[in-house]
This record gives sequence, structure tokens and C-alpha cells, in this order.
Amino acid sequence: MINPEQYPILIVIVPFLSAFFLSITGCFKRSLCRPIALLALFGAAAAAVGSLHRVITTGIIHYRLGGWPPPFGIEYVIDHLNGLVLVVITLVALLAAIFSGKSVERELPGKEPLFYALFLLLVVGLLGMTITGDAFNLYVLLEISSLTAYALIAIGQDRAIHASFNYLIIGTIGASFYLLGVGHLYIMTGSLNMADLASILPQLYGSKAILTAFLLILIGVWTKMAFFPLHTWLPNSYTYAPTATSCLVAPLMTKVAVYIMIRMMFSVFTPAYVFHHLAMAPVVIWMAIAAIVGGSLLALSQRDFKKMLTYLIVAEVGYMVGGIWLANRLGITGAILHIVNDAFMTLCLFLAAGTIIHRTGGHHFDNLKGLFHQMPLTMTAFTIGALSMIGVPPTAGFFSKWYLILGSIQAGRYEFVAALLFSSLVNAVLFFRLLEISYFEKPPHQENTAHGPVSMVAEAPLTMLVPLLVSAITLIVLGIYSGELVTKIIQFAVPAGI
Amino acid sequence: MIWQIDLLILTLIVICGFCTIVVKDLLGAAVIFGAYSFLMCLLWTEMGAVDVAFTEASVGAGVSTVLFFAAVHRTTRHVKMKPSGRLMGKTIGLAAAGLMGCVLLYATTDFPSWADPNSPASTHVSPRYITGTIPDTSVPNMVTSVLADYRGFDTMFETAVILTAGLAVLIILGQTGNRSPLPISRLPQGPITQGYDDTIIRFITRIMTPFLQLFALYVIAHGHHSPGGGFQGGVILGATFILMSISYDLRMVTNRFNERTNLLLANTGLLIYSGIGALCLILGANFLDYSALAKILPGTTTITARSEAMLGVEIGVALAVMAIVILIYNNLVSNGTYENGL
Amino acid sequence: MLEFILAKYNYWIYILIMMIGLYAMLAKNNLIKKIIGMGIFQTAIIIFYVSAGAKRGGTIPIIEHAHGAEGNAVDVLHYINPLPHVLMLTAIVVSVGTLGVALALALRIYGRYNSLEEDEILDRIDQDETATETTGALPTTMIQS
Amino acid sequence: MSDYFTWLGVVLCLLMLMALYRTVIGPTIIDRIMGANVIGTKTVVLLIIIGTIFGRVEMFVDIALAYAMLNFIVTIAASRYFTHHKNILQEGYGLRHRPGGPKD
Repeated sequence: MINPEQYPILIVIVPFLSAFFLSITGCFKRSLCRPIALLALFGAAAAAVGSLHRVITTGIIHYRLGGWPPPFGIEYVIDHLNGLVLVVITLVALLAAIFSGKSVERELPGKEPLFYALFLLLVVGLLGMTITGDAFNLYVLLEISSLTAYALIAIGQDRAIHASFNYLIIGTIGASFYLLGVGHLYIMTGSLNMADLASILPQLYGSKAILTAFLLILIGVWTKMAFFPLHTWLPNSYTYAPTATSCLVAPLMTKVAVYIMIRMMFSVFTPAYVFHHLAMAPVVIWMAIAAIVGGSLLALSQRDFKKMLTYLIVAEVGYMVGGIWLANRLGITGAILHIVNDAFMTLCLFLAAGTIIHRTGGHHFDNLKGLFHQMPLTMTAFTIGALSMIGVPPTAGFFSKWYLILGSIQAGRYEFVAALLFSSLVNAVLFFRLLEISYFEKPPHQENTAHGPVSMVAEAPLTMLVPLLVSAITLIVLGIYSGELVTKIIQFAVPAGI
Repeated sequence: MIWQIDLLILTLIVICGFCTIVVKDLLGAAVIFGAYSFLMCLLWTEMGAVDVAFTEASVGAGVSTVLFFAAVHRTTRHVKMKPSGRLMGKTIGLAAAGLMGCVLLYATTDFPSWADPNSPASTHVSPRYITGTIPDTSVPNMVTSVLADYRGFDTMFETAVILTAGLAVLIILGQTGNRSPLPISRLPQGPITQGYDDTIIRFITRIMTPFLQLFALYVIAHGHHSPGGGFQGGVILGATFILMSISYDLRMVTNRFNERTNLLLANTGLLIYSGIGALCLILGANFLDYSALAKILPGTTTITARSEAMLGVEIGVALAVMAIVILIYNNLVSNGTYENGL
Repeated sequence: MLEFILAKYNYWIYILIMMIGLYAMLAKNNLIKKIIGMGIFQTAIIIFYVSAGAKRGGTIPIIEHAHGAEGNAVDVLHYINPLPHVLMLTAIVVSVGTLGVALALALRIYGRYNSLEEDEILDRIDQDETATETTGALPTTMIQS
Repeated sequence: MSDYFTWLGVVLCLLMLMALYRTVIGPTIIDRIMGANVIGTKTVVLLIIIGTIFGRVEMFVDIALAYAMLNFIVTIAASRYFTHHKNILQEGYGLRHRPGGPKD
């Protein structure tokens, strides 16, 4: 039996080793790939839940890789914040992997071994970025997750290759800025370990190089999370990616980037430096407002529901960034809660979209016509996701939005409240339009045969339906237990001194 | 560091970099970019970063330039000129570059002077590596010991990056053309198709290749005592196969290293690396804590076990890197079909 | 004067090279040029790190035979800081990986749109989209090589 | 002695400037390949000279060897391109775009 001490490394190592094992097996027997991937993700999820449990009961976990003490070796640190994010990542990845079976078979025939190996490596990248306590280690894993994402997006249809190329160029700029920021920290302090940096930095807060380092890291991470003026790569790449890819990438990539921003702002730098010394919070909040309003408006102009969802991601990133920069407890709690909720919301919506695409073959609004009668369960799940996105209680989306609004009122940022309400309104318009099309309009895929009109669209296969329904139920469960989540975990994740 | 050479080479590098993006011929740009990498290699050497220089010499100057040639061979050499076009893009580019330049320049005023022995970077963490490498790991080359031991975890993922790149190239280019579903295990065995009889080149290649491969093995094994190691050795091994494929035919290499073999080798390499780490886990220590291996390696102490494990790790890295370099080159040069090479 | 230039020259040059790279990545029309710009951009960061690790009077970071062995202490000032070198080995390997993927993408784009120029590709994408929207037919420029 | 090698290095760098001029200006691709090759060769020498200045040549020989070999591969690959594409002497691939440019 494995010692619970070793859980942190298992979260990363199990999918990592399995990726190579899977790749080797794939050379001989292709059908074994999916079971291996599922098993690996299940193992990682179990280890992540175990670690979170240990964090809640015994406190922060430190794990020394290679047995070297922290500033010299690499260290894994799990606290309440990233313990939670790790659980979210592994669960979302597991659901997405269960879902992806049929769509990979259809969209990428013959490429299952490569696809699942890259899928696992992408998850490893995301997990490793979340768990690590070393600024440079984060960069390496950032590159792993980015490279896999470029490849997994490029194999989609239509303009996916070009979108992926753009993503590669902009993503490389972002990652390089991050690396350069870490370099600035290194040249001024001589350390790469986050905790060590945090202990040295306070003496250097007046330094121009440290300010530049902070800006560079911030811009790098913003590029990766598609924060408003830097979002241009996101919509096309997520829209034209294969279904299985977008179900994994859309819920997780931006959220992990938001997590990295929180980690950098509060664990490497301090809230005092970020909020009081720099006084750039108003600017960032206005940018977040621009993201929310811009994302919503752009979503409104789409006639393609997958693309519409991608613009909503841009708006949601604005929620989280704005919430963090409100610089009070309620706002940050709301933002962290929204990382969890939004991951599942996006997952639910993208899984539903994936199911619809699988059955109808397109992602235009016209494809939705009459689907409520043909795929009732799928559309119910889609409705729950939509309600959560709008922020209707008791779904999860309501509670994080509630915290965000309370936080912005407390901070006196009424313009942010207005942006949040505006975005909810736009979401309501968007989703009710979709639901209207799918409920009232006549399906186009009917053929009049001798036996009367026969629908060509049926309910999704079970492997797709189960993860979809699970994610929809999760949204309600998260909504009901959001109080618990906040008091048990998130309130410890908010940094002291706010 | 040697400041006179430093100043000159940096100036040359700027000229090269500028001309690379100005020149109107993609092949020419690739050649100048190759020269740029040559100069980079000199710059690292002059600043004492011998391992970086070695990697740049093999990866930057060698393989990546050849990859550019392969890509230009498969696409076009010609850059279209539009005198009035893309004003918007140019403005954005200039503005972004200018803004970034100003911010970075602003930061440099606070930097410690170049090559200052008392700078924080040289006094905080690194002394431990310099003084500790022999007592902790018995490896004289401290870059190797930091790479494979103190920060061995980074290196594992770095190798994974290379593997990821290989898989990515396969999955991206695997779609083009009419080739059988992956992985290709057997290609049509046939005579060498290209009709160019480069007797001198082929003769030289035939003589050189065994020596080069021997040299690569030396680089892998001797990385503890001199610059070099798994990456550099692996790239040189891969480059010898690229050399064969250029001077003979692509078929000559793919007959020996088909896609399946390459994938197997690369994954085995990474399994060796992470397997050594996992072995430490099974033996009761933390992941990658090589000292635990002293229990099963005969005749080692906890210190020399680290040195031995590093060698194992380097071999894994070399296998993976070699296979992936061959894989990427083969796919790029034939546009994913393995039909004709450069 | 020379002192001042020497103290900062490496950092100025890395900024200049980085600006060239960034400009090429954002403003160049040709995809291969963009990729070359990416290579230049990444090497600039490597210059920065390696410059941070340089040490006056230091030799290369491999212990000489007389040092370390037989209980001789190792003089920290005698050797260059090895940590940036290790980090940059990683960065070089990452950059060659990115390069491979980028070139593969460029090949696929060329295979499909028969051009490496960004604006022509965008034009062709637009043509494809209008073609599919108006007639529902398959894109005309779908050239699979 | 170390000074002597340093200035030797400087002179080689300056000589490299001439090769670089050919590489950059062209006008044909063969000029560029030759120029890059000369830079490569000079680099091999400079590597050894830098090794001498550091006083530890034995550590630099490996790099120089690997370097010389990879330089060879690059040159061969560049030349090999022209067994497939016969447009060595075509005008219009210089620094400036010339009217009546290349037809690939």
C-alpha cells in the first residue's frame, strides 16, 4: 500500500507514466488505449481527493522531489487553494475522457493512441502547473500543456490549423514573457522557489526590476488565460478544435491560468505589494469590465453556438480576474469559487455542445432546431448549464456571482456590479434564444417516409450522456453545498492580510 | 567571460537577427538563422556556459536549421512582397516591440552589473550547487548534477516536452496524404529511388557515421566529467541518421527506424527516466531520490548511487531525444508521408 | 564609460534582439518568418539568463581535478553559477520542440491553402466560409496534398 | 599569453564580419551558404581559442567536434535542396525586392 505521504507525486506521476505506457501499448493494440487513460485519470483523481482531504485535516503538504530541501530542489506544495483546483482538474479531465470515446472514434479514426497520450500529457501539464512550488518548473509544464493543446486543436476541422498556428505564436509570446518575468525575479533574488522568493522579495519592493517582473508575469499569464485585449487566439481555436479536445481544454486551460495568477499575486508577491504598493487595481478592474462586456457582446453576435460559448469564456475570465483585483475577502472568495463553478459550467455546456455536434453534425444555431424533443436529456443538461451560466439559484453560478457582487459593493466598485448584471442579462438573452430555437422550432432533419416523418437525431449514446448528466448534477450539488465549500476550504485559500 | 569577444559577438548577433527577418528568401533566412545560432554558441562558450553551448551547437545550429531546410523544401522559398499591405499589423508589431523594449530597459537600471560575482544570482542558491556537487553526488560537472539530480524533475518534463513535440508532429502531419493509419510498422522495401549519385558525399558519410555515433555515445557517457550528456548525445545520434538520410535517401533511414520503432524508443527512454524515479518511490524514498537506489545497486554508497542513477537517466534522455529528432525530421521532410526526403 | 557599457551591454542587446523577435512574430506576413522570429525571441531570453549567470574570474562549472577531491574545499568564486545554464538547457529543448510543432503546422497550412502568407490564407479561409454558407457546398480550396 | 589569445579571438571575430557581410548581402544563395560555412569554421577555431583562454581546452574539444560535424550536415542539407529546386542563380532573393522577382 502506498504511503499517504506520497499522494502529491502520484497525482502527476500516474497519468505521466501512463501516457508513455499507453503510447507503447497503442503501437500493438489500439483498443487498450482508452481504458488505460481512464484508469490513469481515475488514479490521479483519487490521489487528488486524498491530498485535499489530508490538507483539510492536517494542513499544508510539502513534498520534496529528489529529497532536496526547497530552495535547492523542486518542491510540491498543496494548500487549500491548489488542492481544490487539483480535484477540479482531475474530475473534469476524467469526465471529458469518458465522454471523448465516441467522438474520437468518429473524428480522429486511427489516432486514438496519439490522441490519448497527448490528452494525458495535457492533463499532466495542468496538474503539474497547479501543484508545483517552483517558478521555473511551472514554465516547463506550461509548455507541455501548451504544446499538447496546439496539437490537439490543430487536428480539428475547417480553420483549426490556422487557429492553432495563431495560438502557438501568441501562446509562445505569453510563455516567454512568463519565463522572462521569472528571470527578472531570479536575477534580483537568486532563487526560483516560490516560498523562498516570497521571503526575499519584501526587501526589494521598491525595485524597478521587480515591478517589471510582476508586469511580465502578469501579461504572460493573461495571454494564456485570454484576458480581454489578449483573447484573440481563443475563440477560433476552441471552436474548430475536435469535440474531445474542446471539452478538455475549454473548461481547464483558462481556469488554471487564473489559478497561476492568484498563486503569483499572493504566494510570490504579497497582497500588500499588489494592491497597495502598485495601485493598478482600478485599471485591471476596468479591463475586466471590458472583458465581460466585450465577451458578452461578441457572443451576442454569433450564429454558431460553439463559438458563442467560447466568447462567454472570455467574459467569464473577466469575472475571475475582476473578482481577484477587488482586493477584498468576498471578491477573492467569489473568484475562487467561480474557478470551480465555471470549470463545471463550461464542461457541462461544452459536453452538451459536443453531444449535439455528434448527433447533428454541425454547430450552427440551425442545428439546434427541435432538439428538445429528440434529445430531451441532453437538452435538460444543457438548460441546467445555461441557467448556471446566467446565475439562477440554486445552480452553482448564482453563488459565485453573488459573492462577486457583494465583494464589488464592499469595494465600492459599482461599475463592476453593473458589468456583472449586464453580462447576466446578455447570457439570459443568449441562452433563452437557444432554448427557444431548440424547443419551438421544427427540426430540419426529418424525412417523410412511408411511415410518416422520421427523425434522424436520437438521444446521445450512454458514454456521452452519463458524463454530461453528471456534470449537470454537479452544478446543482455545487450550488447547494457552496456554503460548505466556502467555509471548509475556500476561506483558508484566501490569503491572510486582505 | 571575455568582454572583448562578448561585445563583438553580441553586435554580430544583432546584425544576423535583423537580417534574418528582413531578407526576402526563406532559404537564405534559414541559412542566416543558422549563422545566428553559430554565433549564439560562441556567445555561450565565451560566458562559460559550455553545456548550453553544446546544446546550442547540436540543437540550434544543427537540427533546427535542418528542420527549416526541410520545411522550406516542402513549401516555398519565396516571400511575397506587398508594399502597402498589413500596415495595421506592422503598427501593432512596432508598438508592442517598442513598449516592451522601454519596460525592459527601465528594469535594467536596477540589475546588478554583468558578471558581478556578488550579484544575488551568484550568492543565494548557486553556491550550494558548486560546493555540494562532489560531496552530494560525486559528479564533477555541476550542470549535470543540477540537471539530473537537484532539479531532475524539471529535466524529466523537459524530455517529455520533446516527446510531446514528436507526438504532436505525428498527429498534425499524420492527416495529410494517403498513408495507412498510424503507426506505420512496415514501409515498402525498395531500392533507393533518388538518382543523384553523390559519390563523394556518400563515401564520406559512410566513413564518418560510425565514428560520429561512437562520439555521441561518448558524449552521453562522459557527461559527468565534461560538457555533454543525454540531450547533446541524443541529438548527435539523431543527426547522424539525418546525415544518412540526406546523403543517401530517406528510405534508408525509415527502413531501419520506422515510425513504430521510433515511438517505442522514445517512450522507452522516458519510461527509463520516470521508471528510475518511480523505483526510488517503491524503495521508500521520495520520487527521484536516487540515494535510495544504493539498496539495490551493488557496490554503491548513497552518494555514488546518485551518480550511477544519473547515467541511467541520461541514457533514457538520449534514447528519447534521438528517436524524436529522427521522427520529427522524417515527418517534416516528407510532409508526413515518408515518401521522398531532401 | 567602458565600465558602464560593460555592466549593461548584454542586457541592452538582449532587449534589442527580443524586440526584433517580437516584431517579426507580430508583424511579419510570412509564417516561416514568424517562426524564425519566435526562435530569435526565445534565444533573447536565453541570452538574458546566461548573462545573469556569468561571473567575473570564474571558470566553467566543472570541478577541476585538484578541487573537491581528497577533502580540498571548492572555492565558490572560482566557478560560474551553473543554475541558469541548467534552466537554459531546458529552454533550448523547449524551443526546438515548439519549432518542430510550428513547422509541422506551417506545412499543413501550406498543404491546405497553398500559401505561406497570412493575408492570402485569411482570404482563402473567408472564401471557404462564404462558399459553405451560401451554397452549402464543400470548400473549393480544400487541397489535401 | 592569455591576452594574446584574447586579441586573436577579437581579430577572428572581425574577420567573421566579412563572412557575415557575404552571408547577409548574398546575392545568390550559394554565397550565403558559403558565408555561413566560413562563419561555422571560424567558430570551431574560436571555440578552441576560448578554451585556451579559460585554460581548460580539454573541455571545449568535444563541443568543437560536435560543432564541426553538425556544420557539415547543415551545409549538405542546404546544398541538397538544389538537387530538387534548380533556381540557384535566380535574381530577386536579395535583401531588397527587385522587379521581375523570382518564380518558384
